[in-house]
Amino acid sequence: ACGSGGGQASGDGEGESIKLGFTLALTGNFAFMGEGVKEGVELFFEENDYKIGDRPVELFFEDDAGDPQKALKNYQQLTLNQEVDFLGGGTIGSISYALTEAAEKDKRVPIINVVGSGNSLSWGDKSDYVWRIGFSSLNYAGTLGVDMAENIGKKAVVIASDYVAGHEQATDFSANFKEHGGEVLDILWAPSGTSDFSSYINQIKQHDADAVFMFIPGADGPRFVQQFKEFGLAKNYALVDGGSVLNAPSTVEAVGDAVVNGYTLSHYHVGLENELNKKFVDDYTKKYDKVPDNYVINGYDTAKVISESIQKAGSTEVGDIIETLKAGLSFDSPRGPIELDPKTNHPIQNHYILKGAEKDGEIVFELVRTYEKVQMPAEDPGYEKAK
Amino acid sequence: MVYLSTEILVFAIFAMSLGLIMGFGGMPSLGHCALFGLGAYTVAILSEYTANIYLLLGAAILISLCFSLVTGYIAIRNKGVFFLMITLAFTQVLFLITSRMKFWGGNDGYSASLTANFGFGEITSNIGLFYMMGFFFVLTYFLLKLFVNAPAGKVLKGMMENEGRMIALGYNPKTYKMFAYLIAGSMAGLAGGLYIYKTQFVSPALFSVHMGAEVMIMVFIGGMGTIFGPALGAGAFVFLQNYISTMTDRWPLILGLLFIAIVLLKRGGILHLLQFVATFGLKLFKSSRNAPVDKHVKGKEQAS
Amino acid sequence: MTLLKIEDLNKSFKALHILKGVNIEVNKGERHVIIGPNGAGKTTLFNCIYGTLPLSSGKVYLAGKRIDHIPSFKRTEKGMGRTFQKNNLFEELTVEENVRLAIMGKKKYRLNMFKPMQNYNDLAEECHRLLEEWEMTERRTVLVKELSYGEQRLLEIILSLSTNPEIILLDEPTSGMSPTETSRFVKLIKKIPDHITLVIIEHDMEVVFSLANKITVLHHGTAMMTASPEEIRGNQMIQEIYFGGGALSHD
Amino acid sequence: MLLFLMAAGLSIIFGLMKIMNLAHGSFFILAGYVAYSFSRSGMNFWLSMVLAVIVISIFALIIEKLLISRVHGSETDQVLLTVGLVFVLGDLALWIWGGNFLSIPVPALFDYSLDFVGMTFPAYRLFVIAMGILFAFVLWYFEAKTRVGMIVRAGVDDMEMVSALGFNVKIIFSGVFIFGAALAAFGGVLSGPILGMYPMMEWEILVNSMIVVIIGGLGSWKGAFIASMIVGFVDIFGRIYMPTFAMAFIFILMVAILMVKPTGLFGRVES
Amino acid sequence: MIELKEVHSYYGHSHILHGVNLQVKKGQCVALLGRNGAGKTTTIHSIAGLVVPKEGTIQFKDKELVGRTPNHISKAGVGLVPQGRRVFPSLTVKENLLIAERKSISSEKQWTIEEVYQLFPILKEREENMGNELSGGQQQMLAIGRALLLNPDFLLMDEPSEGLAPVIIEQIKNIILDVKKTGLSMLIVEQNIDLACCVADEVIILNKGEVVWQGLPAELLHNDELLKVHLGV
Ligand SMILES: Nc1ncnc2c1ncn2[C@@H]1O[C@H](COP(=O)(O)OP(=O)(O)OP(=O)(O)O)[C@@H](O)[C@H]1O
Ligand SMILES: Nc1ncnc2c1ncn2[C@@H]1O[C@H](COP(=O)(O)OP(=O)(O)OP(=O)(O)O)[C@@H](O)[C@H]1O
Ligand SMILES: CC(C)C[C@H](N)C(=O)O
Ligand SMILES: [Mg+2]
Ligand SMILES: [Mg+2]
Repeated sequence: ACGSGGGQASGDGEGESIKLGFTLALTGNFAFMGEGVKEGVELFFEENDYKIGDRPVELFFEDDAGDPQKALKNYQQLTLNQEVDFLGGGTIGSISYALTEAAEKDKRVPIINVVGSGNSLSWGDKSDYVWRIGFSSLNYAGTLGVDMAENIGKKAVVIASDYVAGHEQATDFSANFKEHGGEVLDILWAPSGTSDFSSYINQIKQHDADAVFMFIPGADGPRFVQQFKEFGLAKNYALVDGGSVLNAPSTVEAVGDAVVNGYTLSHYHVGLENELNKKFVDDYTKKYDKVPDNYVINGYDTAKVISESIQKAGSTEVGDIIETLKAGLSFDSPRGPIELDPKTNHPIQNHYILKGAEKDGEIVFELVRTYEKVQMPAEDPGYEKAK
Repeated sequence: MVYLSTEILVFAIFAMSLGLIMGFGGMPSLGHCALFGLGAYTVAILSEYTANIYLLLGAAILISLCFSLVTGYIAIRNKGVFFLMITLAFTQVLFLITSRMKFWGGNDGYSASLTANFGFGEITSNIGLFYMMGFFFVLTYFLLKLFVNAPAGKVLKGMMENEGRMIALGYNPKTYKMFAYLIAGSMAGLAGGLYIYKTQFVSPALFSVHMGAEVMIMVFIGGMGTIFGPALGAGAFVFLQNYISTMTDRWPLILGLLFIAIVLLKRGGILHLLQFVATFGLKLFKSSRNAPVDKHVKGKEQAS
Repeated sequence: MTLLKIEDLNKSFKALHILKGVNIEVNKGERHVIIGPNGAGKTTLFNCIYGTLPLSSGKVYLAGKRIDHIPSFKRTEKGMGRTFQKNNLFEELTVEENVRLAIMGKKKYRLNMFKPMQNYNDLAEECHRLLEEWEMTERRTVLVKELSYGEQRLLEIILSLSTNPEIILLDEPTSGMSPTETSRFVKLIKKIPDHITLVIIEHDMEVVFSLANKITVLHHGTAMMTASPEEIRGNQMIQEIYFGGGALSHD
Repeated sequence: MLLFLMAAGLSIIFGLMKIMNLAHGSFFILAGYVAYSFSRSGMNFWLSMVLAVIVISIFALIIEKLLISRVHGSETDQVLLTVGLVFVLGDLALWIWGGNFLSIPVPALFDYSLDFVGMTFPAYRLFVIAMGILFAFVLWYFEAKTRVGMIVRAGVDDMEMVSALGFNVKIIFSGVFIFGAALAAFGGVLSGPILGMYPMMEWEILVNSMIVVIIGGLGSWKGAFIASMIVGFVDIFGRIYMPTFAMAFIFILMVAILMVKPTGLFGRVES
Repeated sequence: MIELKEVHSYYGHSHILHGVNLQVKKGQCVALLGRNGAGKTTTIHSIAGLVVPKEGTIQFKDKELVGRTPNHISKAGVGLVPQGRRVFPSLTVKENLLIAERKSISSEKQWTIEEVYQLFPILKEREENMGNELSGGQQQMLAIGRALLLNPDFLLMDEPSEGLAPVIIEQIKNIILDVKKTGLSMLIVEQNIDLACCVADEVIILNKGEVVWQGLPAELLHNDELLKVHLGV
């Protein structure tokens, strides 16, 4: 990836430039997340003249294609060769874990975990050096479990990608769903890279459920959504998505009206009525000619956290920044108020339940319910693992 | 830079080992990374119990040797693409198994923390690691060199040319192929083991098709049928990958064009290209100086 | 003394029964020529003796020991050499390299992994001697694929001799050779020491009669008759099935 | 059946012509991308399919003339060259169409599903199955009723000799190569509404079709057809009973088959 | 019918044919003799287009063949029985024949597969076998049959008797004589001097890429000196 930006425009040469490195999935199955984050970061610094305080900013983006091995290579390259001051990364859970481990050992740079959703990053595997800006599995799936039981239906089939985040989501969803009177009829695991879901769909059809809870990130997700409709399931089951796949612009573009009437949860919604969001959406649309999703906002807020913490700490020393973050950081984001909780290194944020709809020939997501200031529990609730 | 060179050296060992079976044995393995990965996993996992580098690397070699023994036994019966697909199959099965090994990190990979110590102090610095890899590189290079020039190596090459005739001359093809396969396998295991000292992390991605294809590419672009070629290919590949990718997003494009260029220039790889340039240069030199350099060039060509 | 003994050998390719109970004995030092019409099964017989093809049934003995169950490369170790009807050489290697590989087939050090090939003096010497003997020294650095057909045939034979065999199976060694080369070849073959046994498939009658001291006629997969050259020449039936009359005119 | 659509083109180019075309998957998805662009610009499915196939065929022609024809006979060069192509094409596709999952809308004609003994069959899938059978028929015709298949096999054995028999081998080889690429392109567009397109998909397609062609045996469309059925079944059952290892079963199946029959189910034994 | 003038051919840098001149008239059969490596096959290849001469001309029925591709030359009516048979191993015997079958452009005699089978009944028996499952001699028969099916006006035969049993050689001799009667012109390379002299109207001896003698078969057979020096008989 290319190093872009730099404060050359100002030309005053005041202060050494601040180097920020990112390792993101820019290709492969998870590229839709990496791309969004990258755009968000770039948008933020463009709005801020590529400056933090009065020091110019240099950005380095590296592609890890969703592979922890590559991400670690990038991490070494960025921290050793480019000597970046701050790192962003972790498009998927496994990368977040790997990065966290490395950061904890080297104690070289602070890291913003951009999307990685592994629960234990807030508990046992928590590191002072790594702060989450997105969401954890429990954070999302928990809310959805409650909401679904209360508002959508009591009987559900779960289909999840067969990898760490998928298992976490299935577990956390099932537990919360059951606590609120729901019943999980079956859990199906689809390995990542599944392209033909027909055998799963025929299994789903054998259950008399109200809804299907899916967690299938990557290219598989849209495919599932499409086949869900193709096989006529959309008529009989409500589709509930736990990974913000449904509302991703790329999904909508790919599968069109197959997302209509599907539910998803997001910590961001384009239609939010606040000044920051209006500006954010305007700027973004102007620059990229599409609407932002919650990965863009993650990138945007990553940049915001980096900028805030460096300014507040008044230095780029790792130690200083960590202290600042530990003291608690909160700010207003286009997604609503946000507070980085030092107990879990996880944001306290609003959750929005969205529903796909067709309006004047366009596919949009409507805000149906809001859960305010949801936080990550400070300890593992110890749910029984979904099988 | 040191950091990159270290990586290059490890991959050079790895690529040379594949170069041996591909370029001298006619066995195109898309699953060579399985052995590398096994070596890596072995060291990573065992490092919980011991820090003795001799034991760890020994174990890495041993495990990959055993695996080569089993898979080699099956794969050697097939040739060409069939060989390719069978080796790919083994790797994929390992990939799926390691992805499911929750205990050792599964899909997330597994971090190890270990420092090399050969009995004369810990190697902690990057430059230290570099020398360590360099040592192993030189060692394996000379071993391979000896091998291909020795009778066994020549026989292997004859086997690749015309197996039927070799049999009629009293050679058992399986012995030699197996031999080469085992050597390559243990070398790949060693490379994998060494790799962990650098990355301190293993993940199933080591067993992915991409990994397998990448080494194959290194061998190809370096020059098949030579020992040093694959090492050079590894160097070029790692270097370009790192540098081009910091300059542009279009790294695969450039890599792809590079391949096509190599093929169209009708040379076997970078090494051959260099030789060509050298011979050509020397010819020019000769024609202007009229010196008897021709023999010299020939000798060099054969030495590679 | 019987060196090679073939007992009731059968070979079928799927439904085609090609060799039907062949019995042949070859004595040590013999020049045993096998003749027979095209498709009689001569090459198939060689393939079965050498183990290139598995037998359907029957036994093959070499120096009194059964060898029909051992892999063909081991038969080379036990002293068998062969040439192929269709040239089967290492085309990308030079003549010399071809010969070296062949000589090494019987050397103990062929599995040696460390000592460079050039350092084996016996190898170089033997290679040199063979090439001299067969008048190929001049061509030693030429790539095999650039040799003329006749030269390649010659090299086939050199290779089979290089393994130091007790018995050599030659499959149509002179086919494609010009009369000049053929007569040179016959001369060279005659120089092969007596203790080496030769079994030869040949269609060129001049060659047959100038080399053979025993002839087997193979017809439709059976060994019709094994006899001295004179007897064969005098046999009317063989004249008909094989020579079609007239072809022996200039003998 | 999708598997067969994937493998049909490869079974010609690789199985019959023995050209190690690793860019097979690239042709496949490129056709999908191109058809996507056409259908985006308002064209209907069928027209964009035909156009995409034409575009890919022309493209294949250029590739064949410019690159592949120079490396006849050398497997190594073919591998290197076509791997190069995979990278180049993949990156170009990424450049043009971006890294997101894209999909072609199901043609309106087949946008419904049928219920049948408790199972649902989307009409489009039935159509794809029908197309698969059509493909098989085309291949059968190609092999049995034209001399081209024969000439190609002979050409692989001894190109010079075939041209000495009066055939313009170069043109025939180009033609067959394009035919194979066109089959791949057809497959790519047809599977577009089901599988969609995304970066790196070419490798998956390639590996899958390789497995099918190898299990079936080189040069045999029958083999490819039957192998795709077998692999399909193993895959479906694998997914139901042991989802994560479904792929492993397929690989194990392949190894097992090759152990018993080193040339694949219908492969010819070569001497 | 065909005339070669000052043909120079090369393999890479090695100069093989040093100005070969020869002529075959309509209905004539010319035999080309010479030691191994003399350049006989190279001459055949130069005519068939498998080797492109760097200098010289080859006129065939008033058409220039130099620079044309093998398929053009074949279509113009030149058939080839190559040295070493070169049957297609991955085609069945029948396919090996089918692939060559075509209508003649001028000669009235039209060979059919059935006729080839009559000539060599064993090919019919082995119809479904692969090309490489034939014995050496059977492959030679197949190669001859294949060339006949091209229904050429001019037939190049490179050592047609190689590897054949005397009976079959006798048969081939008759075939050649028969074929000659149909007006087909031929250039035959042979090592079997008896066969060559029996069928040929004219004999040419090649040595080191040059024509060293040319004359009638009878002359050759009575010229012991010539036989000894160039052919080693
Ligand atoms: N692999 C095979 N499958 C089927 N039939 C075969 C195979 N190999 C040889 N044959 C048949 O077996 C018979 C004997 O073949 P073989 O090669 O032994 O003949 P030969 O005596 O050596 O003849 P020639 O003098 O022509 O070389 C032939 O009729 C041939 O068609
Ligand atoms: N492909 C090639 N590359 C280089 N040299 C070759 C090649 N083919 C043949 N030659 C050389 O060309 C010369 C003439 O070969 P050619 O095959 O024409 O001889 P020939 O008269 O047909 O001999 P034979 O009786 O052995 O078939 C030989 O010296 C041979 O070494
Ligand atoms: C789609 C996302 C919720 C996936 C998540 N980033 C992960 O850890 O895999
Ligand atoms: Mg024979
Ligand atoms: Mg010749």
